[in-house]
Amino acid sequence: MRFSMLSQVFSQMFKKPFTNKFPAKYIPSSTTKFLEDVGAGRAKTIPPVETPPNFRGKIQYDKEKCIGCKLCIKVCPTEAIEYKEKEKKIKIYLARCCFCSQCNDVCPTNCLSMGNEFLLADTDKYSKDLIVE
Amino acid sequence: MNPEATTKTTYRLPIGPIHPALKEPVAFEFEIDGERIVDVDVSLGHIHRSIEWAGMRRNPIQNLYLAERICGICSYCHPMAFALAVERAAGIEVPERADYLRVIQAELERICSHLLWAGVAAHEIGFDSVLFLTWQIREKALDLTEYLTGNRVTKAITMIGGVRRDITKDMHPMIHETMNYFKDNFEKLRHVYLDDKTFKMRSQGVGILTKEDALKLCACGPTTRASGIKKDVRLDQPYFAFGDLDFDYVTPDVLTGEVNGDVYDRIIVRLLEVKQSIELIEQCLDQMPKGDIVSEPKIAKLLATLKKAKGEGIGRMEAPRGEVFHYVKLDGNEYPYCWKVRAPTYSNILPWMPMLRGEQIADIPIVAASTDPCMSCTNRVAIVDTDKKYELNKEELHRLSVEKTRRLMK
Amino acid sequence: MAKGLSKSFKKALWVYHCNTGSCNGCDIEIIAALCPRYDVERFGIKLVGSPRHADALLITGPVTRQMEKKVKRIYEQMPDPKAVICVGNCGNTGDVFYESYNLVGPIDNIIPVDVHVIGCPPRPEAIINAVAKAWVKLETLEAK
Amino acid sequence: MTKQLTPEEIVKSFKDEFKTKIKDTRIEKHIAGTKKNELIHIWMNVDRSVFKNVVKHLMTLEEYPHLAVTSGYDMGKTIKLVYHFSIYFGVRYREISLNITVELPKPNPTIETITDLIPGALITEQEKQEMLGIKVKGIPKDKRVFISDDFPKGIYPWRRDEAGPEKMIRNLHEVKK
Repeated sequence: MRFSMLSQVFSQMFKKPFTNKFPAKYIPSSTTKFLEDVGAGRAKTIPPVETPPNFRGKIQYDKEKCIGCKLCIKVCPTEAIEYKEKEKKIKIYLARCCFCSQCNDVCPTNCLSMGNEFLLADTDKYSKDLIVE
Repeated sequence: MNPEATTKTTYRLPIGPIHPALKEPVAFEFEIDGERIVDVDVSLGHIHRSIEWAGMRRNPIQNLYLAERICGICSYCHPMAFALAVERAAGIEVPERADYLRVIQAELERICSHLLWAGVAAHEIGFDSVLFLTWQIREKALDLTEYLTGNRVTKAITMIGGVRRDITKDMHPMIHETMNYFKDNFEKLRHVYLDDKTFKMRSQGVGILTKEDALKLCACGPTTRASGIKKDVRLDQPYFAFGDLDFDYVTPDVLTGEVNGDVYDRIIVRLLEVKQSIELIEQCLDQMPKGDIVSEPKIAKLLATLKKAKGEGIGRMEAPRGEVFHYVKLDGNEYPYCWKVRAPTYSNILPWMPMLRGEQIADIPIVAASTDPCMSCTNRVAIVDTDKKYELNKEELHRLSVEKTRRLMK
Repeated sequence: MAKGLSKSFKKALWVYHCNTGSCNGCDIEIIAALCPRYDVERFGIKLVGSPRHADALLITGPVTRQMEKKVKRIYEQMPDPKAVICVGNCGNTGDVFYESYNLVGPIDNIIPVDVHVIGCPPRPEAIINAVAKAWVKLETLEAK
Repeated sequence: MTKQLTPEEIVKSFKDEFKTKIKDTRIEKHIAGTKKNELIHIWMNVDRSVFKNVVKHLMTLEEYPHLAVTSGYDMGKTIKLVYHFSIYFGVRYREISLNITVELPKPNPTIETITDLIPGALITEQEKQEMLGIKVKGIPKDKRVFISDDFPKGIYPWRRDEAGPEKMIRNLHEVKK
């Protein structure tokens, strides 16, 4: 067959599109207004591709269980975990974290676990919601 | 300057290091005689992030994640070869179930990497619809990787002495379903890549690497197998559980009966390897023994044993692009004393010289991409002429390549 | 960010990808965002081959010593209303390569960065979310 | 294929020819998988003076040995290079890894090139020159591969002494403000 790709292209026309239209089908005329509507519940965004069970997303830190043993700092490959001397707790910079969840495995009281939130983008890399306290 | 004295000189054509759409920066320097390439000179190092030096200042557990970011596409082979080297240096035994789990991850990554490469090769010739078709199939492989390891690209599943996550019984249906999806689409891919007239014209007889050159330049991976050399670490020196599975070397004569070491043969070898990987994963799934998945679950204890370990070890593994080689020397303190990494493209750079010599400029993208280099680049071309200097960027170079396809089609 | 924005700037955001020494994990996620499953083409986002026609610069990787001059040149070559989106933690803070003799620091040491995408590598949807944040930032500029 | 020697025969063939110049050879057998198949690594120390002949002798065992890479590290007074060869590839389970360690005194760390025997060794020799500051005699293309040209001359990144990269280190986490 001269062009074996032609049959693919034609058969693709009658199939359901493979795209998962994430925030919305096309650009809203004003994104800020669209995001306010979504916040207020008037508009609905199409959800992203759902994450599997133990997906490695934004890290969650259970402050009470932490005993300040600093094992996670010893094992973190990106120096993303800072130790706070006075209250014997840790502070994790998400801008440095490489989401390897090695700290979860080493933590004796397993107070660290990986959430599944992954839409993390911000204008300032050390902003409040990018530091897990 | 009297006319007789002027001999025909060649132009020096520097292909700038900067960053095409996909590949990493490496700088070529071509000697061009008219349209033909006379000589090739490559300067690397634009992505030299001093990983080996940094590895000597961190403990082996942290080095695993440093090794994982050496190359994003084969991000499983480097930490695994590093883990093999450390296990052999420190004398750590790996349970059998972990060997099988490691094989499954290795073959799944080979499928992802070869599909990625096939899409890029099609894009280089100007076949964007095939790129979208191939990457649409690859999304399924990424979903499976995310399901098994938690992240689409950086798998973070290697641990010194075993594997970090198990594949339980209720994960098997998802794996079998994805493998069947690949099997149905494999015939479609083979038909598109191997029977298409355009692919044949642009890749047959182009960028030939003779068997003798490949052996002398110590090339490795699909590039050498496409030249007919049986060199595959999974079979020569079987690590993990490759010794128990039955499969054979993949060379082009398995499908077409003859070997001529050009770009077309490299496409054949890679597609056959995808087919082989699917069978290997299924063999592993039903032969997997029971048992624990890592020899030392408590990381603190593992760090202590590694701290006291002394000795040197090498880890060799067959990555999608060729043989990955790690050498580690531990001498009894926390950080390894020496860590040498050799990515497969390291030894596939010299074969570019015989391949590209005598080719046209328009063939540079497809020939350079045919060895599936982890760092090749054809973005900015500045043709230095005696009087005028003009720039061809990837857009024009790509258009040049697409035009050649159309010219051949007439 | 830049002054004097027109309506159409947002509708057809042409994107130029620049890899300053990344492990190309983020680069394949950028290309995956262009492929059928996430298809940013429906937002008018197109990958262009040269910085001269690009509106946004998707930059990845901790900048190596050789690439520093070139990244500055790329930034100057881009026409003025431009946005810089730094994809992946390598560009934000040099992720695992935080200490080296051949790297010259996170990208905002060299060029001003507008949106940082966190992740190693970020999922294609995270890149789409970052582009949406870039639009929000653009609109605040339009309002001024 | 040439006749396949067992690991012990290989070591003996080296020892007969070079006698005392080959020191502390050791054969490692590693097992993998349920069938416990063996992987064989041979390690040997070779004196610098006979290194080229050792490689020539190795070429008699296998016509085209596969040189993976040369690793090198700084031992204080000497620089050690480990050449990683592998022979008998092509037949299942048969490949043997051969690692030859050569010690170079730090005052004049020079070694002959093997690119005339194995052309594939060019890039790894160039890398050793720029990373460890050794001099490879007779290297066809004496040029820097991985480090940029504006990198200061006398600094060798893998050295642990004063020629090390201490001055060049940058920590990317220093927040600029």
